[in-house]
Amino acid sequence: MSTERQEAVLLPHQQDKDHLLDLYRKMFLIRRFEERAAEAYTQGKIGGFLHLAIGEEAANVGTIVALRDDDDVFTHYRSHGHALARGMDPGAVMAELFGKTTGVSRGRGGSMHLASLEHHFWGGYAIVGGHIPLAVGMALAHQYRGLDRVVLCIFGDGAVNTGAFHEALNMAGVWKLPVVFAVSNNLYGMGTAIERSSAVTEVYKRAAAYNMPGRRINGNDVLQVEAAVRDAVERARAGEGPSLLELVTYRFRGHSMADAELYRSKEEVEQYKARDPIVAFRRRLEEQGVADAGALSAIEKEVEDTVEAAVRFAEESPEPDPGTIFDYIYVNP
Amino acid sequence: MSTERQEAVLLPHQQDKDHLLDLYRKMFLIRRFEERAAEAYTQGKIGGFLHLAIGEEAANVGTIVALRDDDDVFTHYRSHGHALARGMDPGAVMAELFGKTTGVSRGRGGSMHLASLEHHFWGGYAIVGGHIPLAVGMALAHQYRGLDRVVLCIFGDGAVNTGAFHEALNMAGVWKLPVVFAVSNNLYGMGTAIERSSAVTEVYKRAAAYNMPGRRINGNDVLQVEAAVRDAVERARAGEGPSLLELVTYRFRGHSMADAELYRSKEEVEQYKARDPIVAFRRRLEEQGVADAGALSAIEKEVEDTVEAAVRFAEESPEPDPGTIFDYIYVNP
Amino acid sequence: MADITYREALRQALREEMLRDERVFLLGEDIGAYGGSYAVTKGLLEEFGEKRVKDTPISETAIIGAAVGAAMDGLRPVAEIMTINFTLVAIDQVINNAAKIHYMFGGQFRCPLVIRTVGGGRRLAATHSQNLEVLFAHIPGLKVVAPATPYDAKGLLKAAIRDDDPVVFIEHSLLYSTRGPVPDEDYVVPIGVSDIKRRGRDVTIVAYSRMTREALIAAEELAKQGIEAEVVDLRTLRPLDMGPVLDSVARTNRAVVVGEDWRSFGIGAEVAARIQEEAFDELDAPVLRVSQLEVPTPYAANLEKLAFPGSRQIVEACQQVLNIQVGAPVAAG
Amino acid sequence: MADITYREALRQALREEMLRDERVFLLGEDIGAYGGSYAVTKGLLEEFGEKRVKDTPISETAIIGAAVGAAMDGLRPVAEIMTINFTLVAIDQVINNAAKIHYMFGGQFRCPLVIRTVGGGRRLAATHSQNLEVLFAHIPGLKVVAPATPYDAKGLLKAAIRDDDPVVFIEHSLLYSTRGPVPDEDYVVPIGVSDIKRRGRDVTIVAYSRMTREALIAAEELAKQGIEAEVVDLRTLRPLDMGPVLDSVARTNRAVVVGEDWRSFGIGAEVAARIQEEAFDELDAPVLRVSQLEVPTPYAANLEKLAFPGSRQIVEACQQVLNIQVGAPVAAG
Ligand SMILES: Cc1ncc(C[n+]2csc(CCOP(=O)(O)OP(=O)(O)O)c2C)c(N)n1
Ligand SMILES: Cc1ncc(C[n+]2csc(CCOP(=O)(O)OP(=O)(O)O)c2C)c(N)n1
Ligand SMILES: [Mg+2]
Ligand SMILES: [Mg+2]
Repeated sequence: MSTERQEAVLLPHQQDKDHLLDLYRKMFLIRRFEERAAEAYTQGKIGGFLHLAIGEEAANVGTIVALRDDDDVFTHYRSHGHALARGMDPGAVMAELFGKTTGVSRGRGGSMHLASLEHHFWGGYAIVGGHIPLAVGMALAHQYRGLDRVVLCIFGDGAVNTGAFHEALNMAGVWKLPVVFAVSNNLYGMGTAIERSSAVTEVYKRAAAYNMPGRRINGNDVLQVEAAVRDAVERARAGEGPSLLELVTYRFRGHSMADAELYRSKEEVEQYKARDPIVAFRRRLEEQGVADAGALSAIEKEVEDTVEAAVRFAEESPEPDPGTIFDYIYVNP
Repeated sequence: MSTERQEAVLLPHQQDKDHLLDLYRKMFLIRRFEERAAEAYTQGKIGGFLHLAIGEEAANVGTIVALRDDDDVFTHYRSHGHALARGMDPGAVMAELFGKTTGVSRGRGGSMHLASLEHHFWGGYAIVGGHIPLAVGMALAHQYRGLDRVVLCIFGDGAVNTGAFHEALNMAGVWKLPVVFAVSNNLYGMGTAIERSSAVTEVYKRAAAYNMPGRRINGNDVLQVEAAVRDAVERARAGEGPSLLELVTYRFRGHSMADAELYRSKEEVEQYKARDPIVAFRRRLEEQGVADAGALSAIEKEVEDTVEAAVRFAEESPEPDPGTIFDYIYVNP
Repeated sequence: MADITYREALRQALREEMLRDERVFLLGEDIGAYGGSYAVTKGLLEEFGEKRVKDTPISETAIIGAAVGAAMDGLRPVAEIMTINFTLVAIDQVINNAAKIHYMFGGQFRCPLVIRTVGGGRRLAATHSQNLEVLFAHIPGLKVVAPATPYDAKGLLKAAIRDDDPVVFIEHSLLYSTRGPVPDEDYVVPIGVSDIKRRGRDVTIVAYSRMTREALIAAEELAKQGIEAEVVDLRTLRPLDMGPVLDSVARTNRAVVVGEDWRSFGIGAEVAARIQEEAFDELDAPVLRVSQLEVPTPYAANLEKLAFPGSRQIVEACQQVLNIQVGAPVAAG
Repeated sequence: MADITYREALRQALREEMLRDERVFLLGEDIGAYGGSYAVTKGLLEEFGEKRVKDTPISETAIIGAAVGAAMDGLRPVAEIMTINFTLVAIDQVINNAAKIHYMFGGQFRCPLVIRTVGGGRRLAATHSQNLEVLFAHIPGLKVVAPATPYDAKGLLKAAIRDDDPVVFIEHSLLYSTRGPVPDEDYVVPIGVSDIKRRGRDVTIVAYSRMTREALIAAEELAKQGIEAEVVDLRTLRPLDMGPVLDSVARTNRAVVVGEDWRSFGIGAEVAARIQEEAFDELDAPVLRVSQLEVPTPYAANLEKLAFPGSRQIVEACQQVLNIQVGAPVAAG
């Protein structure tokens, strides 16, 4: 069991230019998508809670790209990034935020409840910690059927103090299930800093209680995240059981759009913004000659267009038919 | 943080003859009390579930005697031994088992819900793990008031897989509360062996997840239990925070009177019975010249009388007055 | 057609469905090695092996959550929660996940899950004797079943396992040893269909689970007095099939609703409210309710006996709606 | 007498009781550094310090459990559960501990605890928009309060804090910014007393929490049509004070019960059942209910609007019990 902070070793395909640019494109897409969503929210086009992951894009992308298409994702309410990284259509995701019938959850779920059966994206869940047992159950289903699918379960640092986390990880440990638990440790659960909520602030250390490997990763380095998650996924696929990965990151914006951020200083936030994972990755790509400024700008332009089209699609889509309000309560009414 | 299996160092007063004989008397009292309770149960005088701790008397007594009178006890449903070790009147405890108005909980609680305000014995609780947060709350109250009282919270190895355990220990760890968590690890939760229910079978290792010391103790040696609990209690009293102690023991009887014990072999049980903690302690007292057979028999005789008197008291006591059925629902109805 | 117990009927249903459908499996505490705390699953581990009969840690949240996750992937888990009292530690998984998975994600996922649990109990005191069915019956997205006879138990459990929606299946601990005729061939009893268990012209008694038996006993007693009571067994609490109740009331013009739960905000409240809403002009007297006294269940035998309703209280309530002068004051609760 | 918001009224109640009684303290998620998720506790950390305003981990079970334990020792905790949806992960502590501590141990212990939580919500989808008050109202041992106005909010919260029993205090997210007169001097509103908020002779509208406001709007609308509605605000759901309701019905002979919860097995069921039981001969029409449509709340704005009840549905239900022909079909739910 590894209980030390570890640097991930990069994988062969992580030298591949197309792969690197794909990572960049995904991260940039998430950033722009969320910025536009924030605008739409202030315009009243998106309702309820909107939780942005701006600043956490490396963790968002690095986890998801480590999966096979038939692997499975369970995540929390801060999941626009996971959905987009998984290849879900930005228009359909934005339409969900707008509450339109063309949304990924037909407008029933909203920002906190993105899902796509086709993408094995089993939902964002908004009860903190509540989806972790579901991920364990799906991993159990794979073991039951003798399939080699792996489940990735994503949650925040605040979720590790819920009873659901504990019961689920113990169960996964006892049954050696093919599931990877990935904690996006952005140092805060709402306004509560991790040292004020967790007796152990190094989340990966909790793995010891469940007899599974625990690793702490720089969650702002997309390549390290990808490499670590791939390791854990392949371990699970090989029948060697679950892992707990801690991806240390930071959210640049408030917890939700309603947050006045009284609990942390502007200086702290600025310090992290100076180490923006997207800017850093862009610089690295340029420095290592993977792409020049022109090529990267072209990607950015294409992303801008995609996001604009997504917003347009969302705006122009119809609301659900009122006559369907009782649909989907029961499969067999 | 100690994460190794440790032998406790004996304390000075543990050489004291009166203390040693008191320990013996308490253990023997628990044994006889429970044997008589089992008889009364088969005679239909006790109803519902009856959970005996026969075989676990060293853990029962060693934990409780480490406390000051104004320290506090929260325990689970298998707690006749804890109540008796705490000095609660055997007659009133037996009367509670019989459902009589003279019972420690006025007949409302039964075997699973023994309590005594006077003894700071805050109850046996029958929802597995559900009382652990209560103990943490009382420890919080002591910290809030600046008192040096310590809370002892007792539960089984099965309880460590509940969400309540996790949330409570984390909270105690974050706030450095004066509480000692003592796990009676009797190797089974009902019919489920610990290795079938816990990813980590050494319970004390879970302490690492909460940044508190964890120790594993021979729960069948009353002196080692007492010494370890005293250590942890004094640590808590000094403001150094919570601990998790694992007392390894074994129950000789079924989980409750209804248990057919299909899940373990007679041989296994016999093996443990051969190392009966009461017999072993008696032998040790004789061998070390603390008391001779005659003195020990005298204690046993006195205990027999006490238990018989307790049964008589319980039998002769009245049931609660039916007119009081609505009492105690609310303080301010 | 053999006369078998309610317990045996349930076991047959589990066994036959497991034989019929590879996707059906059982999970829960002590359902395997221990033999099932109420012995319903006895022998199934031996017949089907550990893959399909899974003993779990004491982790109700993880049990239900894992069952939901497995169900989403197409398996058909039957989760046992040892008693309905322990569903409280997992009710978030039932209400916020199981009941909402289908709707919240716009119909993409299904949750064909059965949660078997047990109400009732004797001499088990406040936390172990509850009838909490209304907590589930209130929730859209759930189906809630509470059978009274071996025939219904078997047929409804089979229907529940074949159903594509989450079903909370509430057995009764005091019914397990009751007997009744059950066909040898395969059959189901449809969910959501109330059943007239006895014909009568004078008064309608509406009941479910064990209270159906008490209602039938009361009806015999009333027959001796020349009063012919009709007994409608709801069988399913959600969706509630009021048809047979309203038909009956249209003939008898008087109704008594019986539940073993607390009266205020209990099952009977809805039934009474519906009867007066939908059969106002047919009623010759108010709909009365018979229920548990509104106390946390006491352990003492005499108090407990006072607390729970039975045939005597049903007889009295029927006499009251028929405006027949009787000595004793009316009805429990 | 100043006109202040419901939010401010609640904050004043907390502050004044904290000043009055050293034993009163607050605990909950993000009540301190974040400023309170609905800003009710804003400024209290600064005024009272970390000892008395305790931010907690995301551990609702431990929050309620710790509050119970502290209350047993004589403190007066006010635990905040961010929304009523999250009480589900802790409801075992509420029902099996808080509600039963006093009774189960024969009156030895008290549990003077207030659980503040929040119902309602807009555009928050299925798991974040529930009105689950009936789950608590059903439980003997609890008191359940749901105020509609700033005056009642302040007076009832003070009464709850001074009460020696556990009180579930349910605020409403859409009421926080509503205003009303509140006296400058200290006062309490007694728990368990319904209040006539508007006099009228034609029909009785029974409501609580936000629906009281909707009822008053409906009454204005009805007045324009020459119908004088009496509005009874329950204020407390347990114990339920039916006196003013029955008095009113004795005068109006017609009643409509309004809740924002789901109709089946909701609050209105009990009120309707009680009215027909106790005022059968006074009723000229069935008691009708207005409630949420029985769907998990959808996110889409148009569907959500359909789902929740409002003054329009109340007007229609009143017209219906008054047998006034109207175009539209009646009542939500
Ligand atoms: C059981 C539960 N309690 C409280 C909340 C309110 N809440 C929503 S998000 C959140 C913080 C979660 O923090 P973390 O897990 O670190 O994720 P992050 O928001 O930082 O991504 C809280 C307290 C909730 N949704 N569910
Ligand atoms: C939440 C909950 N789940 C299940 C039960 C049923 N139950 C009672 S005791 C028990 C086993 C507990 O085992 P352990 O904690 O090891 O204590 P022991 O009985 O061995 O002393 C179980 C499963 C319960 N009372 N509460
Ligand atoms: Mg976080
Ligand atoms: Mg045990």
